[in-house]
Amino acid sequence: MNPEQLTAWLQRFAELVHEQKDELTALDSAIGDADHGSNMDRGMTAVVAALAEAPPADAAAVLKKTGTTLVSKVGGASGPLYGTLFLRMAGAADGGFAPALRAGFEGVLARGKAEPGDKTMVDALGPACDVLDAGGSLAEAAQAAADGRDATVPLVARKGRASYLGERSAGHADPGATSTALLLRAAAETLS
Amino acid sequence: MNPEQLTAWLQRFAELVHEQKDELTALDSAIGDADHGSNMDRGMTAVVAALAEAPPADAAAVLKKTGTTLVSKVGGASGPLYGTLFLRMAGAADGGFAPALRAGFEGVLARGKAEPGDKTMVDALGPACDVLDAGGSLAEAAQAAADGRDATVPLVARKGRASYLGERSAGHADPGATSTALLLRAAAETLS
Amino acid sequence: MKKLINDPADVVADALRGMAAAHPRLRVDHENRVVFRGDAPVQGKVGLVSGGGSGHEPMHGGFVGPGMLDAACAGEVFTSPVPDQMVAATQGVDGGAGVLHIVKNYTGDVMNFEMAAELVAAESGTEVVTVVVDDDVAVTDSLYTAGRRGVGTTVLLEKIVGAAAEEGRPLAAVADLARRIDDSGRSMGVALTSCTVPAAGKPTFDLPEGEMEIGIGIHGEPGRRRVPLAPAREVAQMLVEPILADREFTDGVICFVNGLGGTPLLELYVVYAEVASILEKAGIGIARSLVGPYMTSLEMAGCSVTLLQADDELLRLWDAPVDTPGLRWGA
Amino acid sequence: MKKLINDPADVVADALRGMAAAHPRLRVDHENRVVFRGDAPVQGKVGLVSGGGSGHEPMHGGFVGPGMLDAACAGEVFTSPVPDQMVAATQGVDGGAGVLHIVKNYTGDVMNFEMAAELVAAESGTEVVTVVVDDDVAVTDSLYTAGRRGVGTTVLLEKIVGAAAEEGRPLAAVADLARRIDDSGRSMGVALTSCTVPAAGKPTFDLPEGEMEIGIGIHGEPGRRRVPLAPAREVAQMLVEPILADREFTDGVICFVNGLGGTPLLELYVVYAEVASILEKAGIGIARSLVGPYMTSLEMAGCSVTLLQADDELLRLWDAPVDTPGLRWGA
Ligand SMILES: Nc1ncnc2c1ncn2[C@@H]1O[C@H](COP(=O)(O)OP(=O)(O)O)[C@@H](O)[C@H]1O
Ligand SMILES: Nc1ncnc2c1ncn2[C@@H]1O[C@H](COP(=O)(O)OP(=O)(O)O)[C@@H](O)[C@H]1O
Ligand SMILES: [Mg+2]
Ligand SMILES: [Mg+2]
Ligand SMILES: [Mg+2]
Ligand SMILES: [Mg+2]
Repeated sequence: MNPEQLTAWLQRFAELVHEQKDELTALDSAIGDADHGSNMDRGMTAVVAALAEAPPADAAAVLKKTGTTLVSKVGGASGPLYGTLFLRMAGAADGGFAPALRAGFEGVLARGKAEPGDKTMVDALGPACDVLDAGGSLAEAAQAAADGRDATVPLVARKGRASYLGERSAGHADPGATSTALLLRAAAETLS
Repeated sequence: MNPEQLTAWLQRFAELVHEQKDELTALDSAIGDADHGSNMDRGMTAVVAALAEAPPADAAAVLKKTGTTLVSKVGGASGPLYGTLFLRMAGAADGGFAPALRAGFEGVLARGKAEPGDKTMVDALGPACDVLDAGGSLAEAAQAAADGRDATVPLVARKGRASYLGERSAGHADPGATSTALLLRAAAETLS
Repeated sequence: MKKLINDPADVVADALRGMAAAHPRLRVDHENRVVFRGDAPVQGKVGLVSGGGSGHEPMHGGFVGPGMLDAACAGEVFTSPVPDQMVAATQGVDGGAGVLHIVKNYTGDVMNFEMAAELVAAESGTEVVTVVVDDDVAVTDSLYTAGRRGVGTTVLLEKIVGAAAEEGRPLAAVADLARRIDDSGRSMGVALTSCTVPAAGKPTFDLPEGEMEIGIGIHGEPGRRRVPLAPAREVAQMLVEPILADREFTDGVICFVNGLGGTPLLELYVVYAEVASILEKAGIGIARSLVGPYMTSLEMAGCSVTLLQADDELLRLWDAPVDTPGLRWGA
Repeated sequence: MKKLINDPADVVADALRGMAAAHPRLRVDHENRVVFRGDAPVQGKVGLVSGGGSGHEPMHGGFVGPGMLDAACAGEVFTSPVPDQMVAATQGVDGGAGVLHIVKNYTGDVMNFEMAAELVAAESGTEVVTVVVDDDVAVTDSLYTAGRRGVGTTVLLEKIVGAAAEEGRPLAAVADLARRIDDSGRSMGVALTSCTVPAAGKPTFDLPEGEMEIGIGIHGEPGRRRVPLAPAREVAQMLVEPILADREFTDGVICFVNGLGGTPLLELYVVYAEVASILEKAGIGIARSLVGPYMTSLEMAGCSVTLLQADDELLRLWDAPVDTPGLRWGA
């Protein structure tokens, strides 16, 4: 992982989030509070600007800057969760992408205390980590994340704002799982 | 004028107002505050109840009870105006319908200080009084009131709430002129 | 129509039951639909009576209490109360020093208060003076209208005159002060949506997406003109400009940004920021401010701006204690 | 979308400019989007910090001032503020007696305040205790959810705990009191219309004519169930019943009927009347009441009912002076 590659990844993620902003917000309207698209867009726009302003020298610094920027710009549930993801990745950057993502994932679990099947971003991130740990490609990991996102549709949410809907949360994809699928798609497009 | 006839007139007026309540309110929505239908309906329902509860012994008493009931039940602009109309009619009840109506009309002019052409109930009531004073029938007076109502359509209001619209008040019939046309129609149907 | 009511015909009576239950220090005459100060009549104090159609809450019932009104008459929604109510209110607040009627300039309100004053004069020895509030600059030419409507200045007037009455000033002085305030205040409003009168059951007017009504009144009566929706910055300009064109304002105004009912406080503060910056550029310092839904038009979205030219006396009276459900400080 | 704003991206910053201009006794840190008491930090007093997404005004920024909060962090609309803001607020109100974080129970708020507390612990000696408010009975089974949401009780808690902090009570005692209040309060809400998040540009949900959403939150998140529109009498029943089923209430409650933003005060009083009569029948006397839009959800039409079991101590603290833009008495 070199800093330029990671920066390209994050730029691509920012692009995808910006493009899908309204879709993410629409998903969050259905089972949440209609801000996931603008939250992620605000955060990733700030990340891209921060990385451009003072390009970090190494991979860990790119990830750390990304994490701190998300923590200070996003708020809501996704700010601490995505922020923690990147901060933990920064701490494990030396081992390569797969272990770093796994470390980030564990950070998300620790911060949010969600379990697989709770209808959260965990359900997209977990399968992607599993694929990578098993030696799969980034393209396969991105597919696993997308499948994980799709698998959240029938689930009843048990964490986050969607959990207040109970049974009524079933039938909609989770917004956070959807943005996480974009994160992996961006990785497949830029880091392969 | 005997009390039974007058009571029949007022009952018929109440009926017409009740039937046209929504239309009167719709006219008042266009150039006022959307309450003329419910104001007149509330008032005339109370009048009919009051007359039924203790039927007054003579014509003057019927008119007086009608006036005081309207003053205490309607409010808005139409309460004092219609109230004054009937109270003044009561004071002139001895001379018959036409002079009584003329006296009532003068009460409305004194209370509201509107002039003909200001786009108010005056524009329906005045022509009706003129017809009666000239020896016309109640049917002709009712027609004059209806024509007067129609003639308010192009007028720019200069009194009451509609006057705040200026030029924009043109193109709609005046609600008060419309209810007054019903008053005369009821007279033609019951007093002829 | 989506409203938290029972029968549209009962909405005023039901709300008055709620006011009575929520505010034990008020006394509500349900028969006459009058909200009284619990301790009315206050001996030796000029009694202040106002009232008008319902649907503008907290005005006027929410402004009854020490330091403000002694009684408020609640009419049907958007319909002036009737003379009987005003007579009951007047008699109930007469502490021997006379009674001031504060009347917003609408034909119905003016005529009903007029009839009430005639009845009081005929029936009792209570001295009544009437002051009519007409501060709405949206109504340009008073020669061809019923005159300017009474809007936002009414709230400021009731507060300030309430403090003066509480000090024990005589009726003539209280009335003079009220007239001076009416003279010193100007307002202008904008609506983004219509309100729905409960008894009518549908919106009073149709205001399409992307349009707003400038110079709106507080009864859903149409305004001066319909224009495309604009940023708060420009809306503030459209409201403040005609106010400043109509009267000279110098340093030290009371600036009141009023919500019409359906506009969130968040947006009222956005508007306030814009109004304040326009005034700053015009060299007009704001001495006091009020931001919130104080004179509403049911659930109408929109706001009005009121400027009142103050001086040391008005500011002292503005700052004096007031203890009502709608406006309270120092008590 | 019809809103009195400039750019949706600027709405929070613009509104904070308005707050700063309208309330000179507050100090607004625009960089960090924190509203402070003008005299913060108050030496020797426990500092009270709250905050949350914007769009709920007057909560929380309008509750900053003597007798209530020392600082409030304003997030984006319906989005928890970020830890940096909370750190700045905490440091700015630390008068040496520690700081209480009052956090409404939403995943985002809880996590951001948690990270802030970690940062404060790492960086400074300020003692921070966190109390989470979770009073919404609409959320039935907390085992399978993120727990109950924090709603109406928050307002009552901030007022009462604010008075206790003003008295000079130590941090542990203030925090205990806060937990006791959270434990004693229950709320339930209903929406008649959706709100529109400015950045989203369209209503969060679609609520057809003739339907309402029972058990609504304050962010437009859907509620417990959708039912046909009903008279206020029945709506009050649907809100009060689950509250009374969830906790035992005895004589002497604080009864709070809160407007969600788009419902006129007239209707809130209609609801209050119905709530009061249900409580009367249940033998639960109302000791104090609050009626108005205090914790809103932008322009959403609807209301919530909160009951707080009070006692002499809570009532004394409730009655103590408070001097904020949103809640003010005795000062
Ligand atoms: N406890 C949790 N653990 C993991 N992910 C969570 C948790 N709570 C919420 N999320 C994720 O956060 C997403 C919502 O993010 P966002 O809308 O930005 O924040 P908020 O819910 O505060 O409005 C959800 O779709 C879900 O994927
Ligand atoms: N000064 C006036 N003189 C005569 N009629 C008037 C005057 N002002 C208003 N009106 C009549 O009253 C009608 C409105 O009555 P209503 O809607 O019941 O009262 P309000 O205008 O107070 O809402 C108008 O249509 C008009 O005919
Ligand atoms: Mg969200
Ligand atoms: Mg009318
Ligand atoms: Mg009217
Ligand atoms: Mg959110």
